[in-house]
Amino acid sequence: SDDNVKIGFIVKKPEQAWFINEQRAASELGQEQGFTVVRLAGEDGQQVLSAIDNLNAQGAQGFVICPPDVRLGMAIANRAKQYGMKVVTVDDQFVGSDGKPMTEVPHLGMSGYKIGEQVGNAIAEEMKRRGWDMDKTGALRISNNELPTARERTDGATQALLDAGFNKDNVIDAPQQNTDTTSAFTAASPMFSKYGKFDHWVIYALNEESVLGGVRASEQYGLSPEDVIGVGINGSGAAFAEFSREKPTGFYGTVAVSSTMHGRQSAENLYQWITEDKQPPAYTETTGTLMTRDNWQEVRKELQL
Amino acid sequence: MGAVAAEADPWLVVENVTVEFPGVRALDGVNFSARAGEVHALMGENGAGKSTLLKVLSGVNRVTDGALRVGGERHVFANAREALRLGIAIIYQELTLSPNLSVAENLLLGQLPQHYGIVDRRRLRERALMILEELGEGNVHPATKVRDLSIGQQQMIEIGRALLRDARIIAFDEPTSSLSVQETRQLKRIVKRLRDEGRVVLYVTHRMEEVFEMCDAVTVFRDGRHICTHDTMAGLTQDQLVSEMVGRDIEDVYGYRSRETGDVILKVDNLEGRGLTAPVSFEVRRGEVFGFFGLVGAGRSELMRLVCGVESPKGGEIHFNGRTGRFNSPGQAIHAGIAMCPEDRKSQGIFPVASVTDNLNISCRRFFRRMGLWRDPGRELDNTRDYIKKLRIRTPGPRTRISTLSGGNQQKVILARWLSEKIELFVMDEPTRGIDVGARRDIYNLLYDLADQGKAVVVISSDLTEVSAICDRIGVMRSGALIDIVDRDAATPERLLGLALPA
Amino acid sequence: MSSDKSVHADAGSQPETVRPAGRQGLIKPLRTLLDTSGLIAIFIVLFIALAVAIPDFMTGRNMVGLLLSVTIIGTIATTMMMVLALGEVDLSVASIVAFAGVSAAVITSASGSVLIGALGGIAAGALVGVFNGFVVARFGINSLIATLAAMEFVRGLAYITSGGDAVMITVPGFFELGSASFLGLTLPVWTMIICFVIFGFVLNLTAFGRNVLATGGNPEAAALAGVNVRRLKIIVFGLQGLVAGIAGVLLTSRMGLGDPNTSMGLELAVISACVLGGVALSGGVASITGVLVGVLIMGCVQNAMGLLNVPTFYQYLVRGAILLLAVLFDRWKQQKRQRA
Amino acid sequence: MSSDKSVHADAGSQPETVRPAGRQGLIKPLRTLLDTSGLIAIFIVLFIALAVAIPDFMTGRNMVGLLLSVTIIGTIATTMMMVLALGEVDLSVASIVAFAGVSAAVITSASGSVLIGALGGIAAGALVGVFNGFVVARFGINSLIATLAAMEFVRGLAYITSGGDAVMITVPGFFELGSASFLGLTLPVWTMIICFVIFGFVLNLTAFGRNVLATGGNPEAAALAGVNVRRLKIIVFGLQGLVAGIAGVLLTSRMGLGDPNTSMGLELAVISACVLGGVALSGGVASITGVLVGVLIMGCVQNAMGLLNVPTFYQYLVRGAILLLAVLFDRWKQQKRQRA
Ligand SMILES: Nc1ncnc2c1ncn2[C@@H]1O[C@H](COP(=O)(O)OP(=O)(O)OP(=O)(O)O)[C@@H](O)[C@H]1O
Ligand SMILES: Nc1ncnc2c1ncn2[C@@H]1O[C@H](COP(=O)(O)OP(=O)(O)OP(=O)(O)O)[C@@H](O)[C@H]1O
Ligand SMILES: O[C@@H]1[C@@H](O)[C@@H](O)CO[C@H]1O
Ligand SMILES: [Mg+2]
Ligand SMILES: [Mg+2]
Repeated sequence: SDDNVKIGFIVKKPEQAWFINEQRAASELGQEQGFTVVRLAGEDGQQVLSAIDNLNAQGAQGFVICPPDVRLGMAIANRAKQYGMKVVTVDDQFVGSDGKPMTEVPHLGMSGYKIGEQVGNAIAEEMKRRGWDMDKTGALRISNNELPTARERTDGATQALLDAGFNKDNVIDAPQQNTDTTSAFTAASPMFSKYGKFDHWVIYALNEESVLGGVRASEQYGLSPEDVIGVGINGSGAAFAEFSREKPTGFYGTVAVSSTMHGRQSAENLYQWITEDKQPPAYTETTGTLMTRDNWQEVRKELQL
Repeated sequence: MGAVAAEADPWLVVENVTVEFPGVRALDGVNFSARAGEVHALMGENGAGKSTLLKVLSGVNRVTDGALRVGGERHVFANAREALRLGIAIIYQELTLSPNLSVAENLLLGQLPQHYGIVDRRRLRERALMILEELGEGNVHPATKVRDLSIGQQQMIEIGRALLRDARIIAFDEPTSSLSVQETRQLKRIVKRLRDEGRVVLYVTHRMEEVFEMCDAVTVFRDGRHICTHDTMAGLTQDQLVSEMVGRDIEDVYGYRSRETGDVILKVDNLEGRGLTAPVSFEVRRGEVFGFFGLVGAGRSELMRLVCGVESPKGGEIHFNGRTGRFNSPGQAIHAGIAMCPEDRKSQGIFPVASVTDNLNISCRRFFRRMGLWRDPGRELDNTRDYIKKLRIRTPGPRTRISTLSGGNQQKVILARWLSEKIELFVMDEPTRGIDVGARRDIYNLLYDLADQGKAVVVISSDLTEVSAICDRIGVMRSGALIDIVDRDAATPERLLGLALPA
Repeated sequence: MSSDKSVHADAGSQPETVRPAGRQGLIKPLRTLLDTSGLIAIFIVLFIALAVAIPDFMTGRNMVGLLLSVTIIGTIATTMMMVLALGEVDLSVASIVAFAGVSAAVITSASGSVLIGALGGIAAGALVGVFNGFVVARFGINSLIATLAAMEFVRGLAYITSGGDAVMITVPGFFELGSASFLGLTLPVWTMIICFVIFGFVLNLTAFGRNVLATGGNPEAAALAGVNVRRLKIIVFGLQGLVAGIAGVLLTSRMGLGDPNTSMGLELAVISACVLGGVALSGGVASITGVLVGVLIMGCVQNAMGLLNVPTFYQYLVRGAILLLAVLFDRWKQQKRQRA
Repeated sequence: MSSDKSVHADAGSQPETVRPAGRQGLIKPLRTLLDTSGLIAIFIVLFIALAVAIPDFMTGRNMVGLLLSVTIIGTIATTMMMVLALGEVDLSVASIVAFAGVSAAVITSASGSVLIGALGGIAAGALVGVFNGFVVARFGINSLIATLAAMEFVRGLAYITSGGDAVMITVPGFFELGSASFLGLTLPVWTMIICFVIFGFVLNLTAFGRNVLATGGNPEAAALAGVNVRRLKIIVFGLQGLVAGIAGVLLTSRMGLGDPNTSMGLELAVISACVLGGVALSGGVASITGVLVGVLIMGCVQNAMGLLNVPTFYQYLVRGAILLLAVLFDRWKQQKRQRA
């Protein structure tokens, strides 16, 4: 292998466990295969371009990126072309000016919408298992409309629920101001008192932290764990924390995706493209695995989280 | 003079003290001592180092060299707390109160009566009431917020705070410059009592009468150096003291010059507004120096603030220099040719973090523009240097930050700000507050020059001698109303005071 | 600015007599109420309007939820009030909340003891606070910049302590901290109430509190009067850190995990609540009633928007407008009072 | 506090000699340089250290990249300096950047004209600025709270205008705004340079600038000295909005889309750069050289951390520590100079 290969790994939220994992996995791969991975943050367009400039200054040959906004695709791709760098995207795929995915940039990831659907299906199945009356069940959608990926996920979940026969009027929006537990808690709290008519609740959101906030609010309202099904997305510490509690809570499960795999695979794709001039597949789709209290340790091991 | 003979051994000894600031040696090897049971006046021009000496006593200023002895023991104070503990209380030249706290809390700040940390409200109130009574401010409620008091009252609170320290050494830094006549009287009583109790009283002032009336000894400073000490006032004359202070002879500080007056430049008709209790009418002519006398709070400042567009009148008319109508802002008034030099230097006058030259040229720099567009720092500096010379402003340079100047020198800079304006009517509110004799002479001369040029000057002053000596006519105000306008010839101090005092 | 100076002294008949305005004879709490009445009036009107317009608003459960949702802001606002009264500001509170929470989670899991964990978290917060106070007091660094630096640094510490991921808590007893309840209110709510009582008391009735206000109003004056300004600042910042630490530990316990990403932007919410409550950023003016009302107004508005299903984007508009209108109204009342 | 008072005049001997201290004869920029030399020294040392330690640092392309990375902060810092000099603060700049950018994108797409779009975006920014100024100047509302409200409100407007999603620009000419280059530097960089020149000039060489400083130093005195304080504030806030609007439009052009989520937290970065550069938050003190150096220090540190591959979490520590150390060092130099 080539000693001089240096690639960047730019992520939109460098403090999130998900991205930390991705970057770590990429770096580990780099160590194994003998190339350098520069981990950078790109929390908005400005920062992304600076990060690319910075990579260029270091003489990197390409980068993996999870963009802060998928529509930055054109600008990022242009900048990369200008510097002669190769780009692959991970998690979030670039969207072109026509509003369609930019297929010329290889992508590896999960579709937010599909992962959302997985959440919705998991909830629907569990509801059926518990034998709930859907008309007496509320769906708490903790939404974050400022973030397009968040919206895709919650939309996917909502659609899956509706497809399973859920009543559209029973879907309750609780917009959160942030993506953390506290803001979800604040958003969810009033909803339980407002819709006291429901016997059961299902809760979903863009990530585990937010679902947890909703679950905590349900507990605060006095709902017992049997009456709540919360399903998150990601497979991070927040979910593990919840699963390792003594007693089950309303947090039923989470759709875990292997951030480690995403990190490794996308970096490897790029590395091979640079060294062997082998263009990676235009689109690699990954899916999630439902992780519950019963199987979380095995799934965690399997996905190397 | 003293009821109790002063002790033989000085209680306070200042040995060879030097204090240096960047660019200035404020005190230069000063030796000085004061005994218990005497009132010791400290005199000297603005910037001579009087306040600096007091701040050395209170631990605010560190000495570069030298030592202090208090009651025979050597001390170097690191901070105000230590000095207070050793029985030294200072009433500073600039007010040091916390505006949103009550009178009582300000009086006892730093020593609030308390049980296990909880303020003892009753004792706080009692002690405050007691000291207010003693200060002659019995009608000030202890719960009033300090910001609601007049400057004079605030100054009295400041004095009360020092008295409450029960200090062995108590120093006053120009306490009377913002006090009313009654308050000054009360202060004199307090000073006398302190002396009789055997304390060391240091008293900084620019007012000659006070020195001769109240003090037992006087020390004169010049340029940071000790010039001389008179252990007794016997045989000392005012002229001698003045020449020791300024290093030259000044015969008549006021040096009044008479002149012809011209047309009416300002005519105020039945003006009404905040601070006035009755409509006010008066005229000022070109070439005239018109004075307003009254006790503090009589409404003089408020009246002229209404005239000069600082506040809006509720009724009445103003005719100025051919135009009729009120001014909506000070800016408008200045452009029309009236400028007002405010009374409270610290809050209304200086820009503390700015340089002397920026402070001086803030208003007049529009005359120094290059091509009418951008400013001309060179000409601004020239203007500054000009006034530094004319008014003998003591500063390391025109670019020195104004807050490091002595109080009197700051006042001179503010005066120069207005003297360099192109104006027709010049309103000065307590212009010579805190200014030394020599400089006062210069300022009066500048005022006369303005009048000679056909401009008009309005002086608001609480200094009875000053108004009666420099003004052509004097309006006397009382409780928000203009009581009478007295011609120079009829304006004896007794008459003015009689009009100003509540009937 | 000039409007700041003017006062509610009676339009003078006799200028010499500064007599206490009528109100000053009243007992203290009532006076404070009247002083801040502009805001209290807003709050009462708002509250009644919400209670009438939104059927679910006045339910007991919603009230409990509302109280719970303002616990963090409310608790920290009490000490922020002290910091602001001192003429300083503390931007690092949100980071302290995160750091204290993460530390508590890590220590609890490592030691197996809830007590040690909770104390450890609180101590971490207090330490940061004392450090802030030290930097501000000893070196005279502007507190905005000092605590901005601390905000970055401490957030970094929270990430490093947690490894970036939420920390799980293995000792079940830890969760009880946040859910232990007494008279129907949980510990976090009680903590907030106790903080309001304590710091209301400290501010108004102790020499310490009065010295804080005096220092904020005129630091030079306070120092000259013998107040130990330096110690005062260190204590106040220390208290701020301590209280933020407590809030962080309770949050972690309530949420069941130590999240290093939590509470971003909290500092601005806390400062707005205080300023809304009439605390002057320039120091020297503060009222605990005001802060309480400020916190409650913000909490009610947020809660009501949830109940009313206000679309997210419009929530921004509403929050901004309410903040502005509340301050405008307060200002207007003050000016009216001055003229009266 | 007390340390704030002292000045940078040279040590002299005889108080009566009013001679211009040595430095005061020097030309203005050099003097300013010496005045802020504490910070400049830090910057130079830092720069040299980075150049020596990091091979890629001094390359031309990295320098261009570095410049480009500070354009937004740098551009906005020039007007923030004016706002701070006035004794006020503006927290709404980040929201203005987003709103102006989104507006420009929407208007350009709707009208098909790059000019109309760009002007529309800039006008949107200026409007918000003038509104801020009006609220602060006319109603005497504390600027921190007024612009905090604006920050929420305007961010909401950005979301509403864009529908929450980033707005793509359909007119290709728009991209040229951000990439047009002259002498190897692009328009955003030139804009920043021009802003520094203009506002340096305004601050030092116009009566307007001096009035801003005076008003920041003592608003009441400034009003009495004939300064139209109200107009001044409206103009300064308006300029701040205008410049933030320009920055927003250029950003949108560089990115190719108007993103309502952009630049969160920018306001604090801008304010820190200014304060690092010696601008006093209490008003009345500002220096354009200082601000420039403040911006560059922050940019260099960030750039170097990228080149050095510093892990994210440690970047927080480094940023916090650098900020604190720089201010501490500056303070220390000032005190040393005072004693000298
Ligand atoms: N903090 C300071 N920094 C620099 N220079 C100072 C400082 N304080 C005082 N000075 C200088 O020391 C000198 C003495 O000042 P001081 O205030 O003691 O004068 P003063 O005799 O009290 O005058 P005045 O009658 O005007 O009050 C002045 O030249 C002044 O500029
Ligand atoms: N901001 C204010 N609010 C209410 N009343 C005020 C205010 N300022 C002044 N007053 C009142 O207006 C009256 C006149 O005060 P003013 O300051 O004009 O008196 P003066 O004769 O100029 O005395 P001084 O020598 O103190 O300047 C006083 O009764 C004073 O209490
Ligand atoms: O923000 C999400 C992140 O939380 C992770 O789930 C990966 O996808 C990103 O879009
Ligand atoms: Mg003095
Ligand atoms: Mg007056």
